[in-house]
Amino acid sequence: MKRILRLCLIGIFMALPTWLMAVETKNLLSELTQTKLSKMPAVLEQLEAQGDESLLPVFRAWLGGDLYYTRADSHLVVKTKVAGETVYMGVFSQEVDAELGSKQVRKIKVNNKLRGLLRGTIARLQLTSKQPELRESAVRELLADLDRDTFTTLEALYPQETHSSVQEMMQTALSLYTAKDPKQSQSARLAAIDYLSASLENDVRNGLVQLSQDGNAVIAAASNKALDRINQSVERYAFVDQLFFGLSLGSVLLLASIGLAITFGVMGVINMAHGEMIMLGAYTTYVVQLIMPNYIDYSIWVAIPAAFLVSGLMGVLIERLVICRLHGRPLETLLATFGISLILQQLVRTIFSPLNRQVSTPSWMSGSWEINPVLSLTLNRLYILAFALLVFIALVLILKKSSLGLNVRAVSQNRSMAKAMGVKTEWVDAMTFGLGSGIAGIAGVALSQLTNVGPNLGQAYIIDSFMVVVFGGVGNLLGALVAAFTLGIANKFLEPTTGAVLAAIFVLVFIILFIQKRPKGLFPQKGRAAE
Amino acid sequence: MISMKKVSQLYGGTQILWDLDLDIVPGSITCIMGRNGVGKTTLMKAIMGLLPIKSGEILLNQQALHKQSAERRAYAGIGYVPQGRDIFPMLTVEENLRIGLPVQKKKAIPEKVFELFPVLKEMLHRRGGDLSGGQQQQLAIGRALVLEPKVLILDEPNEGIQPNIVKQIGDVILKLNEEEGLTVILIEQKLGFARRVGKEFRLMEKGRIVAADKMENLNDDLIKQYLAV
Amino acid sequence: ADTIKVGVLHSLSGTMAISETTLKDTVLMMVEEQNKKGGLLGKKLEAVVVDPASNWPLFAEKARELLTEEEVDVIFGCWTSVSRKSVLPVIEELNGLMFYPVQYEGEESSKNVFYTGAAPNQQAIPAVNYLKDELEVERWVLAGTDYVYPRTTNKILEAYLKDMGVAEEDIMINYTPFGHSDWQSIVSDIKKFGSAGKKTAVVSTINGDANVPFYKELGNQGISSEDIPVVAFSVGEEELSGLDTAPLVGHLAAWNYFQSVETDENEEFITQWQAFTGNPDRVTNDPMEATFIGFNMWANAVTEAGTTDVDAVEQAMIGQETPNLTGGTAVMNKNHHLSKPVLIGEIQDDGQFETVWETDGVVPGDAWSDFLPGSKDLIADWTDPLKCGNYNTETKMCSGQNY
Amino acid sequence: MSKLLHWFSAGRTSGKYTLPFVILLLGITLLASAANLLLPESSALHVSTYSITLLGKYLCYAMLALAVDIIWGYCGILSLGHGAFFALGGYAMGMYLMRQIGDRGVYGHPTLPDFMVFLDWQELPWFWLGMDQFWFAMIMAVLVPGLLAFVFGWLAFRSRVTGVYLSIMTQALTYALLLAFFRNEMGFGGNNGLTDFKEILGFDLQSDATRVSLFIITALLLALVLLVSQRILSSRLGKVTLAVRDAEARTRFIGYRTERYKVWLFVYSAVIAGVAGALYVPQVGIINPGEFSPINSIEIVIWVAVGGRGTLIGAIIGALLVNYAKTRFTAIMPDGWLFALGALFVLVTLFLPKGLIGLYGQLKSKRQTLSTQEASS
Amino acid sequence: MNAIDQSLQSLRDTFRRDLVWPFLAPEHAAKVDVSNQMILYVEGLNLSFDGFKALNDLNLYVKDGELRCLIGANGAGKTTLMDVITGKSKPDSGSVFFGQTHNLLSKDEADIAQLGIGRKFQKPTVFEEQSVFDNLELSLKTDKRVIQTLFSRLSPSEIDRIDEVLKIIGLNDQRFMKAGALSHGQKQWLEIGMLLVSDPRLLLIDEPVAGMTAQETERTAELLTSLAGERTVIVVEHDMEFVRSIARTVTVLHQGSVLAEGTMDQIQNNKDVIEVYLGEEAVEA
Ligand SMILES: Nc1ncnc2c1ncn2[C@@H]1O[C@H](COP(=O)(O)OP(=O)(O)OP(=O)(O)O)[C@@H](O)[C@H]1O
Ligand SMILES: Nc1ncnc2c1ncn2[C@@H]1O[C@H](COP(=O)(O)OP(=O)(O)OP(=O)(O)O)[C@@H](O)[C@H]1O
Ligand SMILES: [Mg+2]
Ligand SMILES: [Mg+2]
Repeated sequence: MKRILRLCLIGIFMALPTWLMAVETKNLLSELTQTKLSKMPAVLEQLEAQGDESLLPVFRAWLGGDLYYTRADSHLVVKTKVAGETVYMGVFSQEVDAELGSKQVRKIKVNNKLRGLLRGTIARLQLTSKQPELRESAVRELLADLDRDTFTTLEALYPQETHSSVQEMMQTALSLYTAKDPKQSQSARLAAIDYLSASLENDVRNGLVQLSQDGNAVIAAASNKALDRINQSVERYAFVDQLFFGLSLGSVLLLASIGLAITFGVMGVINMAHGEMIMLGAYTTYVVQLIMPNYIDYSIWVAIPAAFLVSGLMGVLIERLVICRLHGRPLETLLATFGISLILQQLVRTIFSPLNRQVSTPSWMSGSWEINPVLSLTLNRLYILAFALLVFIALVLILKKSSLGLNVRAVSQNRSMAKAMGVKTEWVDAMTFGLGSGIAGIAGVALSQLTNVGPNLGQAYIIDSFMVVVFGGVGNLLGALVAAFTLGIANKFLEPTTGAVLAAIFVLVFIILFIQKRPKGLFPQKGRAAE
Repeated sequence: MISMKKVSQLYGGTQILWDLDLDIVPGSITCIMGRNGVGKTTLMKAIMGLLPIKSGEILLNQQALHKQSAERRAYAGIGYVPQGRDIFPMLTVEENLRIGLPVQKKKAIPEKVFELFPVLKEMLHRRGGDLSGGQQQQLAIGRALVLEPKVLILDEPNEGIQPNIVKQIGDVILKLNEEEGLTVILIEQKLGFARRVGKEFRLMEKGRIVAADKMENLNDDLIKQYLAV
Repeated sequence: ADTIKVGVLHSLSGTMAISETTLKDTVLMMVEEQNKKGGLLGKKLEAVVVDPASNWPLFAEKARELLTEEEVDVIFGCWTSVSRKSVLPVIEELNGLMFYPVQYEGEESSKNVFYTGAAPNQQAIPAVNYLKDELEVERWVLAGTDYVYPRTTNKILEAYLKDMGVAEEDIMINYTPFGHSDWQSIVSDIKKFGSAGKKTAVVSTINGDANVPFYKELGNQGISSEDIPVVAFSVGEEELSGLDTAPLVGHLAAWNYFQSVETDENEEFITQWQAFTGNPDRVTNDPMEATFIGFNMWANAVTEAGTTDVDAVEQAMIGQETPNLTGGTAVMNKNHHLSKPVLIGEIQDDGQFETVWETDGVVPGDAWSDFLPGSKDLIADWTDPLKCGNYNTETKMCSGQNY
Repeated sequence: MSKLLHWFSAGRTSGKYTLPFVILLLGITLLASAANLLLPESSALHVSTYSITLLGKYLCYAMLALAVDIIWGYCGILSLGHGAFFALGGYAMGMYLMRQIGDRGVYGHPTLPDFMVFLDWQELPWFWLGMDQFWFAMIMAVLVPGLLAFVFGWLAFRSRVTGVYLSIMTQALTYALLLAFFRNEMGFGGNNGLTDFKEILGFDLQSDATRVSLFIITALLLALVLLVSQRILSSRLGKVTLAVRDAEARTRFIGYRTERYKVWLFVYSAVIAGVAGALYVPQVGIINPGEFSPINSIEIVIWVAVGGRGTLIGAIIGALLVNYAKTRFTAIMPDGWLFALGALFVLVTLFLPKGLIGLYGQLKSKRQTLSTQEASS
Repeated sequence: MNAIDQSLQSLRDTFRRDLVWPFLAPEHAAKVDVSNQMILYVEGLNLSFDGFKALNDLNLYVKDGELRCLIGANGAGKTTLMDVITGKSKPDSGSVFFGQTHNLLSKDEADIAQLGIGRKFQKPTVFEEQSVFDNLELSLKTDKRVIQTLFSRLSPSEIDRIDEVLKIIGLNDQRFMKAGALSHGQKQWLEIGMLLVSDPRLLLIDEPVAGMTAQETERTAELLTSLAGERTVIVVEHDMEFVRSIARTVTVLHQGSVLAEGTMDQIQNNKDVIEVYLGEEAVEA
């Protein structure tokens, strides 16, 4: 999205001929290449005073840390990527200079302070931009420190504005200024405050907080009332936020445990190597990204099946080599799979080094969906939540609709009788274990978007996974679903009051006590045989 | 049909079957009898492939069976109703019956099963493990019939079955045998039932077949010698 | 013995392997280099590597093994404080010599240990000063993993900030467990805390693996470095190599060393390291520099003392100077801590730091913090006549020594 | 008393290897101790202090493995949280040792341990009171694990939590404790735990004599626990235990209140674990929350499985062997020892289903079949 | 009036410590009160599983010392009834009294067993990992509290008793064999043996002769008849020959309630019973 915007803008300004630029501006720009970081703010201020929209590309590139100058003749270039290759092009000319490599250019430095200033500058310059979104964000940017000048500018722009959301934002800014301005009449200020009480903007709230200390008691009271109203809706949104956090944590738990719900829940293998299957999936994502560095955005779609295959095949291998010899000795599987998990950990440590590997988030998954100023949902978690549910449904379908599901349960209940009924138990075992492991691998793809990809990744999830499966009731997929979300939500609602550590402890204690009430989990298996 | 030659079998260190020879006449109902613990169940499991044999060979229609895995034997046409029924307890009745469908490449449970055991139709959606003993027994036989076997092994099928159903089971066995030519191997302790249903008998003692003949020839001497305590 | 044995006590498996393996390799590289130069005192150096497997009691056991079974002359090792604490009694009992290369909470000075990482006053205090002076930060989030280093550092910082007039409600302190991976609520809390209209910064003492999900969450919730900068004391180049740093550009770290510092020594060190590991993309980091300095100082001290005898080397160590990799000279002080420069860097999108601020000279490491009531009066001085790791200047007492 | 002795001696017939094993254990202990104290360091037969502490540590682990085997091997309760009891015992001892430091800590505070001083604690929390008394601390080392086991067991067994549910609950228990003890606010030293001990009962912890004494005491206690456990398990209670393991419901139907049996056995086992922990701490010199880690508890189970579940000696041998392997492997192949250990676990499960002790049985039966074959041919 | 009485009574009850604190009541309560000659009162039992009525308003009274045969179609609820009596299942409603005083519904399995109700399961369940001898030892009638069990030893008379039972059940040669290695029929015998050594007042025997040869069946019949009188025996069996050989009173269950009760002859000629249970053939024979 951002990139598209940027491209459009560049398009707009491409037409602007360089020679139109004032000499003064040119001098200032060349000063950029020589000034020390600490003196930069002054230069920037001058530039803004000089400049107009034509300088926006410079500022933007600067803000993004992509502004360079050539060592040879100190002219400004922008670093961009074209088809995955890093290239440099002229700021105004927009022409790629193929000669330039990283050795021939130097970066124009930027630090946090400058970035802050640059943002303000860009915002002010953008007030007249053609894009309504840009105008809106420009106004929002200005909310924090409104002064007389901005006020008059906005006032002048307001009547011409056609776009409603920009209008609203402008109105908010104007009201905020009016409310704060002691020179305005009290009624105007009160009207402004009333208008503000519907806004969720952060800066509005801060402004109102200031106003609530106002010397004018009427204004203070009105501000307080407005604040109350705002806070109420903020609280409502905070609740939604928390719920989302809980669901999101739940979806992670679900993904992590759902494979185990098969290998452990259905097959009865106490699979201590489950975490390592997740880890393998995460590493597969890494390798896929290594192979296709220029297509990170699509890499996920390759990584999901690849991770399923890698972890699944590893699962089949483990089953064929080890687990199949341990039928009827479920406890021993604990020992063997623990050994396997040690081996797998050390294996990736040897192959990939003990360091964490870098997995990038595709651009369509990064950032967040801003619903309003106080509620935004992070995209990656949103996708993962949806993905977890999807995987869950797919799995339920496989187990319910295909003969594999039936066979697997038969085999786990009475192996020799299943054989006598013509069930190919070996094949069923291998497939099921492969399926469970493969799903774990898929979970690894999702987790690689959230957390470390390192040799200890699996260890971090194994205990939670077992907890979820058991809490839900062994052998019950729906149980795992409910358990995962219950634990996730409980955790996230406790956390603000107790802190992360105590929340985790409380949840554990809750599980322990809950199991006393329902010794077979949330959804116990019923019937005579279960006793 | 099935013939066993010098089959020996061990549990750990103790030998249960001793160079056992057995011939099952095709299309007949053979009753295997003997005291508790002589190895009848062991013998059946060996035929089904659920226990490895130490030596000897088992042939089905002259084909070596003993080298095949148990599931292959199900495909080869052996149906097994084990002692103690071994229903899949957490599967529904329907699922219990469906397990065997792929063997005959079928999609639906043959109606015949429900004709023979109407109870199963009523209980279709209940867990197999919840059924009463007798119902489970019917389910176990029904389940084996789904395989449409050529040889049906029944290990004490009447244990714990109400009298009218015992009779019914007997009728079913006879009917299957007569109408479809199913070969039946039946382990039975109750003489009455054995006499009614069986056409051949084999007496076992200490892991060997010690007497084999037509059912008519099962006399009191034999009974006293091999079945009395 | 015909070789001089160098013990390497870093976890190669378990949770800490991710950080410590690098240091093991660094020591091996230094040993190899030294041997190329002809060893020490005419003998070759021999590295003895063991794996304490991130298991703290095992650290003590392995230390004892190194000292009594392998009879090593020096140990380079430990990362976490708890591992050091576990090893300490053993080293003191057997009069061994250990170099500890990681930034830590201070409050310790042992006769047998040299601390070449940063003390809180060499990292935390300058970082806070930078934020306050350069970025005009008024509201502070002190976020850390719940263990001794963050606790102590945050105690020190809290006292320091309050001294400077920061109000109680402008400080938010948050602790999370090790390996914490779900940062949604905390990051959102930070966001809320930072939206009060005052410039807010996060001082992070979040440890190890927990950093990656933390930064990922920061990026996703759209907290940029201009809004709420995060300055970290445990995030170096190595940690960043596991992260896509594009959304994190501008967040800060305070160290005594950055790989990006352009000096000849550093360039040489980086080339050497990349050649040694056979990986042209391998990064270097601050604890590696600390290991480098410690090793060189030890080699010099041994040469100077003419023996590897611990007592002699210990005395020879004090006052040792060796060039550090950022262009200055590191000096070993009487309290067994180093004088080093402090650098503050911003994360770049290539996973490196760009130095944005730097102390004028070197800062001597403080064994005992001046900002904690319990240790205000304590000093460490291992030269005659004091020879004490925690001398109380008030009561004129030296307590808690085991040697 | 005499009745007790009588009861004790009556059980000697069962577990025929126990007594020889105890004699062997004590013999080795005494020889090693003597070799450490009496022989000069230059002697080839000298046993280093390093080995003594190592052996002492192994014996503590062995005792812990024994505790797990009693409830897992004999009673079928797979506890994945026994490390918790061990650690609690350890903490009790650690607190005592901490208080023994007195004003010799780095800050010279008369009562507060160092970590409390620098975290600004003003006074000793109530649960640290009395821990300066050895007897009190030792009672706590037994009581706290015992009590926790009692409460947990009473709740769980009464509501008939069994199988994996129980296992995972024990895991949750130790995990919760792990998190709790990590918290610095708890007053147990947080992640760093308790360390820097100086003396026990006035004896310098760093002297060889103290070390050897601790080692001998550990061996003696292990022997005692082994004998008592063996005796208990060979009594009728042992048979009930096995019955509970194999068919708990059936056992109830013949009139045994199985939950009580389980609770008491669980408590007994937890107490042993606590004692092992208390012995462990002065020998390794540190106790920290890492001991509560679920992975640690799983490892204990694995020692038992490697040695041979359901035989007490097997559990001991398993613990000794796995830990010895770990010590050796981490030194010989620091980069690859996990491969070796992992492979060991896999191979043992595959080829020694009854553990190492089972190997003995396998060999014996093989020899028997060989000899019978010979006899018959 | 009634209400006042009731509340007074409950007030009085609160002063009885053993009612308020159940654990204060003596563990081995007084003997089974059979002054009315009845030992078992089952009244109005209802029990359903997921909507399926396994027991449906079932009433059953058993005299002290009686040998009662319980027959009924598969699934009629015989085993379920035993489950309720022995505390394995809790009914939805109804009452079960052992003697006049012991309310079995308020007790758990172990209590009920200690009161002297022994049971043989339909599917033989024995302690597979332990020897036949140990199986019997565990079932002995002794003090079964933890400490007592720890210090208990087999007395010579107990050993004699076990030996005797071993002979009765014909497992003398297998006495040191693991119970798990027994054949199906042998396990049946072992379970009967476990019942015998525990010396119960009331025996609930679920299908004892399943899988036994005719001769064994005869022996079992003899055994059970000899037990009756001193003890009360309830036998469930489908083998009509066997039932005929032992039965005095027969109760027929059908769909969770009693269909008929009476002597064997009456039952055999009962139309309903013939229809749902016996089948035509049985009448012929
Ligand atoms: N798993 C086992 N391990 C060792 N021995 C066994 C095992 N299963 C059965 N046996 C022994 O093998 C012998 C034969 O058992 P099998 O079950 O075949 O007898 P059966 O003739 O079917 O008896 P029943 O009529 O009681 O069913 C028995 O003596 C039994 O003790
Ligand atoms: N736990 C349970 N869950 C669901 N249904 C059950 C359960 N226990 C028993 N039932 C049902 O209750 C009915 C009565 O079963 P019960 O075992 O008592 O019959 P029975 O009279 O003993 O039969 P049989 O002679 O075949 O053993 C059966 O239909 C059975 O399916
Ligand atoms: Mg049989
Ligand atoms: Mg029944």
